[in-house]
Amino acid sequence: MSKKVILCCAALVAAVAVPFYLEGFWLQAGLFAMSAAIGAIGINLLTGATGQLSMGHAFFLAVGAYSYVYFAAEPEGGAHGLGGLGLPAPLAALLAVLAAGVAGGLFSPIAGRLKGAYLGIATLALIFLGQHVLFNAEPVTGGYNGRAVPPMELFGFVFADSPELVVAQVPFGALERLWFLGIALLAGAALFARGVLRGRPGRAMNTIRDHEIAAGVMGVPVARYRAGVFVLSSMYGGLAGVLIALVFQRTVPDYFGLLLSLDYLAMIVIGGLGSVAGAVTGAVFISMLPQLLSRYSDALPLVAEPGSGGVTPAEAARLLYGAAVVVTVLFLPGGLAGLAARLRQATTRRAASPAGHPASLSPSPAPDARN
Amino acid sequence: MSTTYQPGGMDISVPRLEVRDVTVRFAGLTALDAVGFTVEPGSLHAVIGPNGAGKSTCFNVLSGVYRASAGSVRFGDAELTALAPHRIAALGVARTFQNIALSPHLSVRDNLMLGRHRLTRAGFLAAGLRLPSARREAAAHGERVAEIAAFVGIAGRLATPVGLLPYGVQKRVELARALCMEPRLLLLDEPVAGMNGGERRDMAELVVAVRESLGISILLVEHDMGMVMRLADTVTVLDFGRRIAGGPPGEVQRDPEVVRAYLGAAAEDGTRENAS
Amino acid sequence: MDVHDPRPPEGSGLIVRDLAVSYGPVAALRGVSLEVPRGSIVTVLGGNGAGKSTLLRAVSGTLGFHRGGVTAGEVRFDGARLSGTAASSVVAAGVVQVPEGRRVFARMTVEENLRAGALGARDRRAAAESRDRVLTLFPVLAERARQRAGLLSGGEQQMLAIGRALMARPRMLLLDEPTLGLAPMMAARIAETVREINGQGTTVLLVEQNAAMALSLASHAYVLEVGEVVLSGPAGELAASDEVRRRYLGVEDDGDDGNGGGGDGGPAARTSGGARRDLSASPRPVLARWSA
Amino acid sequence: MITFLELLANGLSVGAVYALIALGFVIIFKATEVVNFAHASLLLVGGYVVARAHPSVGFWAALALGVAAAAVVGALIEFLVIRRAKVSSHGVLAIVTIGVDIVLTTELTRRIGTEVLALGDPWRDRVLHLGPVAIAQTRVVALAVAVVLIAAFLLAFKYTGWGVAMRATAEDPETAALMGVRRERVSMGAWAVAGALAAVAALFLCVFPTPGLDRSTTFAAMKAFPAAILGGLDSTTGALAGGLIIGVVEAMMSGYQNDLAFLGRGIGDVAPFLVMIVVLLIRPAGLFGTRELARV
Amino acid sequence: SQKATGGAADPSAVGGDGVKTGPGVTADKISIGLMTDLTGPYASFGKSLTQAQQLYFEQTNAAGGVCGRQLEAVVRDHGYDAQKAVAAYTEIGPKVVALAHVVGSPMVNAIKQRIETDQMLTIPQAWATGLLGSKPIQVTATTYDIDMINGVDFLAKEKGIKSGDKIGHLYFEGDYGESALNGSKYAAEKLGLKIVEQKIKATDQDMSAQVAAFKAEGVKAVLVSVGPKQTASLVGVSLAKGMDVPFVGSNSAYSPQLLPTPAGPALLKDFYYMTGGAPISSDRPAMKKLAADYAAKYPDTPIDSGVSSGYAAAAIVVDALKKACEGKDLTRAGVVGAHRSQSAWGEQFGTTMDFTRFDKPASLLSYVAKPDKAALGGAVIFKEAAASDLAKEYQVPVG
Ligand SMILES: Nc1ncnc2c1ncn2[C@@H]1O[C@H](COP(=O)(O)OP(=O)(O)OP(=O)(O)O)[C@@H](O)[C@H]1O
Ligand SMILES: Nc1ncnc2c1ncn2[C@@H]1O[C@H](COP(=O)(O)OP(=O)(O)OP(=O)(O)O)[C@@H](O)[C@H]1O
Ligand SMILES: CC(C)C[C@H](N)C(=O)O
Ligand SMILES: [Mg+2]
Ligand SMILES: [Mg+2]
Repeated sequence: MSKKVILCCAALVAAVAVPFYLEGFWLQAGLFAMSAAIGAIGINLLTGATGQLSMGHAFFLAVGAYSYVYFAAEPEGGAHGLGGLGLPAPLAALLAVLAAGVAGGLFSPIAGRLKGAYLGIATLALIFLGQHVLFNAEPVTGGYNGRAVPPMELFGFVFADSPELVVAQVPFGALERLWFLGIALLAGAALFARGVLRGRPGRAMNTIRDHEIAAGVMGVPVARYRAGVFVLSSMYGGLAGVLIALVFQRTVPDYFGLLLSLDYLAMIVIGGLGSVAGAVTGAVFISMLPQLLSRYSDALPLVAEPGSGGVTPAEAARLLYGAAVVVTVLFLPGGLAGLAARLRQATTRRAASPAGHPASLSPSPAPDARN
Repeated sequence: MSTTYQPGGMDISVPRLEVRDVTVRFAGLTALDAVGFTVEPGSLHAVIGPNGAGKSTCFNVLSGVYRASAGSVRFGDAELTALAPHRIAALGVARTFQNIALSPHLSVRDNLMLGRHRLTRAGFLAAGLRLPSARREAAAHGERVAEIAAFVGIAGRLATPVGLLPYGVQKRVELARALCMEPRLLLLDEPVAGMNGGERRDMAELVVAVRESLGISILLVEHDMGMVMRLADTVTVLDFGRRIAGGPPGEVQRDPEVVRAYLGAAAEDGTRENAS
Repeated sequence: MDVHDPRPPEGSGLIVRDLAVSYGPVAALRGVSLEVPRGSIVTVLGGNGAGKSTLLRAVSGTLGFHRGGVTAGEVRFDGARLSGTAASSVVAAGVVQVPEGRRVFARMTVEENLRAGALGARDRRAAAESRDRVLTLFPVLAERARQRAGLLSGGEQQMLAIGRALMARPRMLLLDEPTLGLAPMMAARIAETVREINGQGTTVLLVEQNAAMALSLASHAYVLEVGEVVLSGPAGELAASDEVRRRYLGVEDDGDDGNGGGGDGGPAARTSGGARRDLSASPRPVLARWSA
Repeated sequence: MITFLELLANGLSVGAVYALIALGFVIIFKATEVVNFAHASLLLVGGYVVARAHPSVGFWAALALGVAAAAVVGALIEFLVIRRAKVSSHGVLAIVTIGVDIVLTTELTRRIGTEVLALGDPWRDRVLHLGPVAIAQTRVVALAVAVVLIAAFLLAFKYTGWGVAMRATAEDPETAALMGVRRERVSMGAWAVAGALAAVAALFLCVFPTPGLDRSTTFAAMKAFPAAILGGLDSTTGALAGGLIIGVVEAMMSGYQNDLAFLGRGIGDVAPFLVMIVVLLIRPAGLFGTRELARV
Repeated sequence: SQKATGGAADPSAVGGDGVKTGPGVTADKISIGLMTDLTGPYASFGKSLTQAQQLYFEQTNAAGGVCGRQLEAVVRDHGYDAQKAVAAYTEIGPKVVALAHVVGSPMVNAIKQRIETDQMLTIPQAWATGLLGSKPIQVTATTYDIDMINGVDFLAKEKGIKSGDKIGHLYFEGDYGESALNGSKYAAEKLGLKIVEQKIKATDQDMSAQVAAFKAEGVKAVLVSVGPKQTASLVGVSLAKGMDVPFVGSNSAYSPQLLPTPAGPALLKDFYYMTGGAPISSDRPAMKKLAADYAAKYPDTPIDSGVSSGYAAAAIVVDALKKACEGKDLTRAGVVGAHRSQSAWGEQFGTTMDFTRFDKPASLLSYVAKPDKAALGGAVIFKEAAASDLAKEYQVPVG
């Protein structure tokens, strides 16, 4: 217990210290990872815990990002003549998350009825339809070019480069300021999801995944729960969208495409299905990998400078990323989080009794799982 | 034989279950054909019949998994045929499954806590924010779950993932999960299938104990005639979806139609071991 | 108890020697030896978790599906070594298993399930014959030929599982709880069928919870407990032994060990059919009503 | 009217190509219950080999090589990845195929680099005139090939032991093994067949009216998803029907784009997904797919 | 630690040589960023651009560099993905003095705000009208709308298109297509033509349905503002289906790679494209030298429009740096200021450009180019650069 507290405190101190030491590139990479982690927690609730495959997560990020921009932008619009509602930024962010939830809710006739591959591919439609709307609803979305993101403002504190702010001789620009916002949002999102997963809704979700009919008979309103989880996961997507928009300072429709959705699936598989820690680990891995590779492309032996022929950093990142997904599933059934759990168990087991079952679950499919 | 079983100090209201003319059709097959019977409050009512007679189908109708094409099922004032499974569960109807339907990756405790779903309230928000109400609720129900686990004899396994348990223990978990719903009507579909003599005896004891302790109605499907004859107050016999006999066990057992369709000649001498 | 009976010619039938099996760190069988002479029926009894299914998996080469493996000993059939070969070679050698828990192909029709059973058999005409035989044995399968197997009732699925295995015309049949969930009449029918196909020359290894039936069919029986053979002998003798009668047949004396776990059940509670026995003889657990 | 006919013909002809791609998904799904997201990269493998080989060995030999290469890669995916993946859920396997797809596609696009590769087919840019309607010859061939292959697979799945073995293995590998099915061989066979099919589909995807194979070819394969789902993921007939429907819808929506301007420009591209959603709302398992029914 | 953040708080300093310097400039080195596409849809273009610019920097360095400093290129690949562009800008933005090219208008738009805050001279390799109106961003030569206006004018003057005719316009969704469409609509209105629009996505490959639609409307010519592959499909299908009309493309619609494909013959027949930058085959000494140097340095790589375009863009940046050096101010703002003081730049590469106004295209003159198998870069000038009257009257929408 106290060990846990110490660990948490250490993590907190480290997180706070980061902006004072690392340069913009790292802060930005970290913020991307935080946003990705929030989104991944969301889709892990849906796909990992409830067994509902979704390939449309990027759509909800888009809804979050664009809603925030629209709600927060000045009614008159800026240079591009794109208007908004001019709401206070925190309210706009909150409403944006709710909007993503509503979008998820609108999809619930499908989300509540379909499962497996069918749901997965049906959600693919969200991406394409969503992008169609983003491209065409120009007065709101700015069309192909997207639009600029109004900065977050909390109690008069603006999360942007100006007005200038220097803390302990370190200039605090948008990224430094957003870093703290990101940490807070991620921590909140993670704790919330953990509560959900370990509580009554989590059990219901797991049972829907494992045995839908049994869940219903035990009193779980299955369709409503499915839809509910879909909405919740959409809201996580929406929050991730708001954060990424703030970091980006611009939203463009292209970003919210299929590849982003696939990234999210890769994150939860690599991290470990169904757990919050898994989602976060996977998100950090997937979103940092390409950045690290391109940053250190000159130092890495196999990776060529862009433009010089050979494997470029972007290509290397994708190769590694694909391979990581495969390798995780082949050799780390529980993902990175599962690996960590096993390591932890191995150390505690050595301390305690040597007996007990192996940590890895999923023996063969139970004989009764068939019909 | 009495048709109602009156345990001492019955204080929860256990309504009568009335099944009237229930018909279920699947493409080209009538699985239940105008079946009707009544389960008196607090009694143990067995449904028997050959394989494919429609016993599980009947359970599926009672628990809302299948929708009847005709007929009515009344549980007290409620008409069950129009309700979704979770609504029926909310009325206090619990069941076990012929084929185990537990979450293999979840611990026994979590599987049992799922049984408390209908009795608890914590939603996404309460659970996510860990509101005090949710915590109190979880603690209170956790205690009851431990009680029930002890009753069923699986107290030592609460932390074990269900998938790692032997078959017989999983069957007990099924029963415990149903009990966790604090049912007023308990449906047991072949609770002792796949168990050997000793295990069957324990399970039968448990069923009796449940009835004595809680005074609820129990509907039992079983091919183990010994158990049915010993435990049941009333027996309904189905064959090809039709009710072919009903009444006290002794009577039913001698019914020539039942012997022909179900028990077979071998059963007539009354000593035969029944199939598992 | 070990009874010496005339051994069949060496190398014919199924021979299991000093078999040890473990699932990862969990040892499920230790030093199990048993013989099923050609043309005989041999049964294995044992409580839940004793290792009966594990034994059959070891014979048919499917331990790998459960992340288990043979750690010592060997399995031979008609002189040829089975342990270490693939499941498909075991089938090719003529050894076919009806797995525990039915395991029908739920999404395929009844008809297709039967055809799947014949995949191991090469002879087309023989396949048609076996099909006829199976359908006479279980007429309900003919009625439901085009129904998806997953929608059959539990007992119907069990019939399908047995019928499917018979399609391959095995030289040796491994049955894992074939009467699970079957109505008494149907269980009796299965018993007859086992006797009949045995009469036609198929060797049978039968795992059953219904010990009475198993012992009446088998010539020889083994009792497994926690992964080891604790008893073996001619079926008749075993059936007469107090131990077996008490534990697996469920007859006579009380003396409960009241253990809730699997494997070692208490005394059987069944007496002659129909008579209601006083069940309140032993102290029974009590569950208080819930109030909140 | 003529426009309508012309668009219809166009739609059917593109649809044939979608159907061929969708057939590949369906085969794998039927045989292994995995949604194979790596199908697009198999396509790229087949197309790439044909494109590289045809200048030296001629078209038909190149096609044979391409089909063989894609089959081998398919089989390798099975051998190296699918077989060894220790997961119980087909959903996770689907995600694994995404990983495989990324690796393969990245490597192939790197090799293709910035080129647009011609496949050297014998039909070139000839068109077939049916009255006022003109259809590219390649597409007529594609339609014929699709119909023949789909019929062949339909029969194979229904009537051969191979089909039964595949489906049995897909559903329950252990029990299938108990039936004597050589699981590895069957599942590898399915992947090889899917690879071969992908190469055939790649051929028709990259010849006239499209200019050739390049790094963006895989995107076109995306439309086979709604096609396969629309028809029913486990139905070969569905693949054909789905492909044709998607093709026609897309052609019509693009062709009448100006009259449909209120839906936003470029509706032709998203229309397949709209149609898919509508169909799924009415029939959750697609037009010809088997409904997932469960009992307890 | 040495903590550096975005440009806002960057210190400027005065070096030993009296030149004011800022980010990206040290005593002996000037870093210039290239944000290119090497893995996305415009990878071939991006590669040519990058190589041509590296060639230019090398040559400049060989000639003594700029302001006594050597030039160094910092290349980042964004793969035509706006997020990656933002990430890349965060990384290299603080370290460079200018961006010699950024491929794609969505990428430029994504980092536009920061470019403006940082006063980072940026040459987009994209010609959407929306990129105008920003001081540090310099779109080279014409924009897509100007090209299309000149294209319609060309059709009317030389291909017999007259009032009342319909002409098709196939365009990509996005800035590129829509800028072009703006131009064609404007010109069509002025000339009494009707535009039949067909919008597609970059992932579309088969233009049969679009051809059917054009055919049904009886278009007399087709404007093409899509990618090279779609152009090839369009032209090929049209011809095969007997729609024998002239095609006029935007500068991004053509690539010489398509000549060996089955669509090659159709492209050679009646296809033209409009471009503000001269093709590399044009008869100018600078181009001839570039062609020779490029072929010498990168012997195996094909030559396309990216080579000349990138080379010229590098020249713009380097000239701006040189001018800034004269003013002893190599800060970013200094570079932008120096750049914006030039009113007639680029004679040697083709048309001259006016950099003093940033709310207008730098030039209104478009070449009409035509595919040619034999020519270097696969295209020759069909008609010398000219600005139509329509283009001169046209009010560029700045946004
Ligand atoms: N969903 C369904 N679709 C089609 N047929 C079904 C379905 N469910 C049940 N059946 C059929 O209805 C009949 C009755 O099935 P049911 O499961 O009720 O039998 P049962 O009495 O429980 O038999 P058993 O003792 O073998 O479990 C069977 O013939 C079965 O095949
Ligand atoms: N996949 C597995 N992983 C780990 N342990 C296993 C696995 N399968 C079985 N076991 C263990 O091996 C032992 C023997 O199990 P087995 O299934 O062979 O018993 P059985 O005699 O067939 O029991 P039952 O009567 O319940 O079918 C048990 O302790 C069981 O828990
Ligand atoms: C050449 C291309 C990269 C330009 C592109 N069409 C754009 O405007 O974004
Ligand atoms: Mg049943
Ligand atoms: Mg067993």
